[in-house]
Amino acid sequence: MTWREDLRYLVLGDGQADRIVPPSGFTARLTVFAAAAMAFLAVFALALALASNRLAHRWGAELAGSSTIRIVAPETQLGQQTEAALGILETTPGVAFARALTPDEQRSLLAPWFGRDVDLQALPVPQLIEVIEEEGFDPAGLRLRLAAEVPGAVLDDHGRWRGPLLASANRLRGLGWLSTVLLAASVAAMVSLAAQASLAANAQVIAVLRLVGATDRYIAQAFVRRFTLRALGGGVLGTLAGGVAVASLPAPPESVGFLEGLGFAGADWLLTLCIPLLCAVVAFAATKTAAHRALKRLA
Amino acid sequence: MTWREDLRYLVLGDGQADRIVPPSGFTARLTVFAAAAMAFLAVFALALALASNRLAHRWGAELAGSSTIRIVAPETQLGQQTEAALGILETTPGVAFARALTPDEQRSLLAPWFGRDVDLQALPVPQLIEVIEEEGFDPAGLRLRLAAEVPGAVLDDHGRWRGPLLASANRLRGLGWLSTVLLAASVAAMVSLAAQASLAANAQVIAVLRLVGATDRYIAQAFVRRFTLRALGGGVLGTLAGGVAVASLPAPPESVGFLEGLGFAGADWLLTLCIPLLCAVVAFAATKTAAHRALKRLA
Amino acid sequence: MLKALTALAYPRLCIETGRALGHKGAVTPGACVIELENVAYSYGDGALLTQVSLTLAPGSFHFLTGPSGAGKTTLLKLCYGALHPTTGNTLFFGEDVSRMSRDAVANLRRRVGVVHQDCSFLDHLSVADNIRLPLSVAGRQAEEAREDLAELMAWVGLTERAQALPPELSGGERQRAALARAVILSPDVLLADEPTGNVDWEMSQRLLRLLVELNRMGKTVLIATHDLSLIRAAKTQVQARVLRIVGGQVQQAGADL
Amino acid sequence: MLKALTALAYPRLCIETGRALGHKGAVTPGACVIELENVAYSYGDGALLTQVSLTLAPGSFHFLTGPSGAGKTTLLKLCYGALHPTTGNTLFFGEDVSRMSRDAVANLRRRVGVVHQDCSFLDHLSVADNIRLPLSVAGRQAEEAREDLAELMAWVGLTERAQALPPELSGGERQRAALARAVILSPDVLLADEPTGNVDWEMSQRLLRLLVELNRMGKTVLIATHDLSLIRAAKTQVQARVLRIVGGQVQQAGADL
Ligand SMILES: Nc1ncnc2c1ncn2[C@@H]1O[C@H](COP(=O)(O)OP(=O)(O)OP(=O)(O)O)[C@@H](O)[C@H]1O
Ligand SMILES: Nc1ncnc2c1ncn2[C@@H]1O[C@H](COP(=O)(O)OP(=O)(O)OP(=O)(O)O)[C@@H](O)[C@H]1O
Ligand SMILES: [Mg+2]
Ligand SMILES: [Mg+2]
Repeated sequence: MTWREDLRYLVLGDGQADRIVPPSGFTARLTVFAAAAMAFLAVFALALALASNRLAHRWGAELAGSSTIRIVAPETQLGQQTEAALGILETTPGVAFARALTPDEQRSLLAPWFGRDVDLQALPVPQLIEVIEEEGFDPAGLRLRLAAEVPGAVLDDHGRWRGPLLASANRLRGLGWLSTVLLAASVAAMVSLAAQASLAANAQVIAVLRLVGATDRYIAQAFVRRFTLRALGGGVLGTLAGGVAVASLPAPPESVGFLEGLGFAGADWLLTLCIPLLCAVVAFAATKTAAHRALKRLA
Repeated sequence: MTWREDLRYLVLGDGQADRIVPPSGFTARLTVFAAAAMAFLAVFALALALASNRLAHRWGAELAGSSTIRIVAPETQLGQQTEAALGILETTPGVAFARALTPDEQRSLLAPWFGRDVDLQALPVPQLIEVIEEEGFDPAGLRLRLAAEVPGAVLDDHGRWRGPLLASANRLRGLGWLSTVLLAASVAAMVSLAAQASLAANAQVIAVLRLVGATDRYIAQAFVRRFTLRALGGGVLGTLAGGVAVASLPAPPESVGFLEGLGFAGADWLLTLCIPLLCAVVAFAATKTAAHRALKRLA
Repeated sequence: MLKALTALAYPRLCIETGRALGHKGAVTPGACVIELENVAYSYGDGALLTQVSLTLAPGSFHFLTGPSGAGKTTLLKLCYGALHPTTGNTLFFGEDVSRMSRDAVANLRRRVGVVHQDCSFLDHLSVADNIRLPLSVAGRQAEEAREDLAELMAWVGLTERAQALPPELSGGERQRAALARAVILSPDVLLADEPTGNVDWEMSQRLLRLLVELNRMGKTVLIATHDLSLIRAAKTQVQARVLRIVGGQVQQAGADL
Repeated sequence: MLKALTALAYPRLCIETGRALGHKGAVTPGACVIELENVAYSYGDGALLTQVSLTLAPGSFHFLTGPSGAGKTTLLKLCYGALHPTTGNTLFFGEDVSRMSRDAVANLRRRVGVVHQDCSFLDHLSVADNIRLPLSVAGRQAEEAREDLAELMAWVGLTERAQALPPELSGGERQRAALARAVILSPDVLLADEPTGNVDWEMSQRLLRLLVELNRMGKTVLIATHDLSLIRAAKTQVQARVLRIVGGQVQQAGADL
């Protein structure tokens, strides 16, 4: 049978043929439950994967997107070198924006060291320049130009932090995807086993149908449809429950950057819709294989 | 039947009675697989929970265990106030250890600001004192004593960081335990459904045994034993696979403090041994309930 | 009583459905409906059937006897292609079964009505739905045969049990339901394995009359039974051949039966 | 032939195991083995049995007949406590079944051998293991009855099929295996539902002789059957009462049977 015919039958059904498979029973409940449990867990795994994805992006953006230039120079040359550095930055490709920090900003950054009311004039404090990067920023090239023209400038592109942080976010993301794949494999195996259990329990049904002249296709279709719909139903239930559970997790405390909230945002919700569909597709393939194998064995 | 008799039969078995339950079939494989899959996932969830536990402890220890005292004073009084502060700290309960940072240490801490070769003498840099806390440390009390005796001292007990970081670690840990509980519930439900499916599929076995005068206990025991052993077997397989998988995860990059490695360490391995036992206990309870319910229904 | 049978109009069902299926169901004149050529069969160990040749001509009426365990059920299963001979060939309406696809066998099986020794049903469907099952499997609307179904159910005495589930039937009721299911499509051949093993004498005579009537309409009938009185009763109504399985061979039984 | 039966020493099994179980299995002299008092039964809708009273005295031999669907199987199920009467009481060896725990009923059932109409087995155990099953359920070593088992299997003609699985048996072989399983524990009562529905005449005579022999040893026997020739044959060997279910009532059949 072609997949088109399969699909048409799957959606439209056939009142008479559908009735040949016993409507319920424990293998049926098992299928629904297995699909629901796996979908529920898959929602969590997906949330984890998406959250670490966002995390990785944010870290990437925050850290990779900004650098600092520190200008250490005698007080007399400080203003001039700062101007020179800003001038260079204006003509540097990959620099979206650059500005010198105001004395107030510098003071608050230094507060842990010298207290709030430090007199910056009295200190040989370096001038900081904040650089917002964009596509095509080349730290090595900028360093060379600065060395040539602004002797007191030191570029700190946060590379020291970036690598390991990104690696960690990727690890977390990998873990999320790994769990999702494991769960999908579990659904496949469990629905396939449940289908086989059901087919074995319904050996008599198959024998009776054979006796009255039913073709393999007629028999297989009814089983496949039943199981696909069960897995879809279970998947929908589990996804709903998982979605509610994820949405009702307490929000993460403010100001904790490294542990993004686990919730779904916007388009992520669409992704969760794939979970029940995945259940159904997996069930369809598993049952079809199982049914045709069983029918060949019982022939 | 008492649980003692149950247990004896469970371990020792009874060659004759065991044979009355068909040895295999798809519901059997389903039970083993469901237990294995859940155990596998439980190993991951446990690893997550344990890792976040360790993380929370480390953060707790690192941040809560140390404070910094900053002494801002004219250069002439700096040494004397430092001595005074150290003296106070010596007699403060809850302080395990306190020492003033050496100029070298201070210089390296300030390097991002002033470069490596800053002349500390020329700067009104405060003196830092590292305080290692222990049980009973009371920051508020210490602050009062310092204010009275060392006017230039400012105590920074890292409270600003501690709260949210700990909250995050606890969130992660909660997620791990939540997953573990969800998985245990899934095992319970799935083994229970598989047992019911098996009992339903074996309605004829039960009818035959009834006919020849078997008591409920005799029938139930055989089913319970079979299912408990299957769940135990599945749990062992899944736990082994999960353990191997966790152990073979790539180690986290060095220097990334906030994402502890997911591996198990030392006694944690013992905890994973609980997973198959939990499977078996859950299967025992689920099958026993299911068997007695089925026997009452089929009476 | 025989008049009552015709009056009950049961044959209407058979003729009508026979005609409806006529374009694909007609037996080529002269060709055998089912033919076993030098068939041997064994379930693994010793040979059960050796060198069996059997031809069921259209419109013939056969009884198959033999001691318990002789292979009557096995022979019937060979006849409708549920078992494949170890050696030799089975021909279904002139075609070799071993060369046919499973779907082709399934289609041909709609022209063969079978009553199993252990009558099995779809336990979740009502008795009426079970008897109707061959209609829906053949893709025919159950509606068109509704009246015929009612008549058939009345004839086998199951009208009152029509909405029961098969596990709620008595032993005899199961056999009658299985027979009704076997004839609903008005098949060209009817193979029945001990169809009267669990019914009383009166009912067995009633069922026999149904089979005889089908045979008169040109259907081929093969009945495996150990009930000699049934065979004797049939011989008064129809020209029946009695076959006997002895030692793995099929023999024509003597006139003493 | 009857001499051959005794020579075959089959009764040895019965006497020995009967003695072995004697301490708990002896029937109180005078007490009825099974008694139905004013029993009515319905499966939900209309009443199937109304006002049935039946007493099986120790050592009696009964036949139960009636048209298909009359309630023979139902009455047998009431007799061994598989069904509970809608009204009225069932007494098992003098005790009211409805007042007994399920375990007590299970224990008493070891003293009642039952042959079901649809003989079912544990399909994953061999025929021999299935026939032995009542021994292991009763907690007795299968070893001690090994010779007796072999003799019993020979008597019902299943020696060659001893290691087969039940689904591999023919219809008649199943019935014989079910009968062997019912008598292996040498029960005080034997309830058999159409035990000869699928076997040939010779074999049915052989099985009948086994039942008659058990009856001579003092066992109570109740056989539901529609096979009148079996009843006639039995009447030449044993004093049998013939009961008939008509319209939900149990009547004693006339001498014409
Ligand atoms: N699936 C099987 N596997 C092995 N042996 C089988 C199988 N089915 C039947 N047999 C054996 O083959 C022999 C013939 O079986 P069959 O069912 O054809 O007998 P039968 O003539 O119908 O007997 P009955 O009158 O008792 O129904 C029997 O001895 C039986 O045990
Ligand atoms: N579980 C059930 N639920 C509903 N009705 C039932 C059930 N079991 C039997 N019946 C009905 O009760 C009636 C008597 O059944 P029973 O099996 O006792 O008949 P029987 O005398 O043994 O018939 P046979 O000779 O055909 O075996 C039948 O009409 C049957 O359909
Ligand atoms: Mg047979
Ligand atoms: Mg009956």
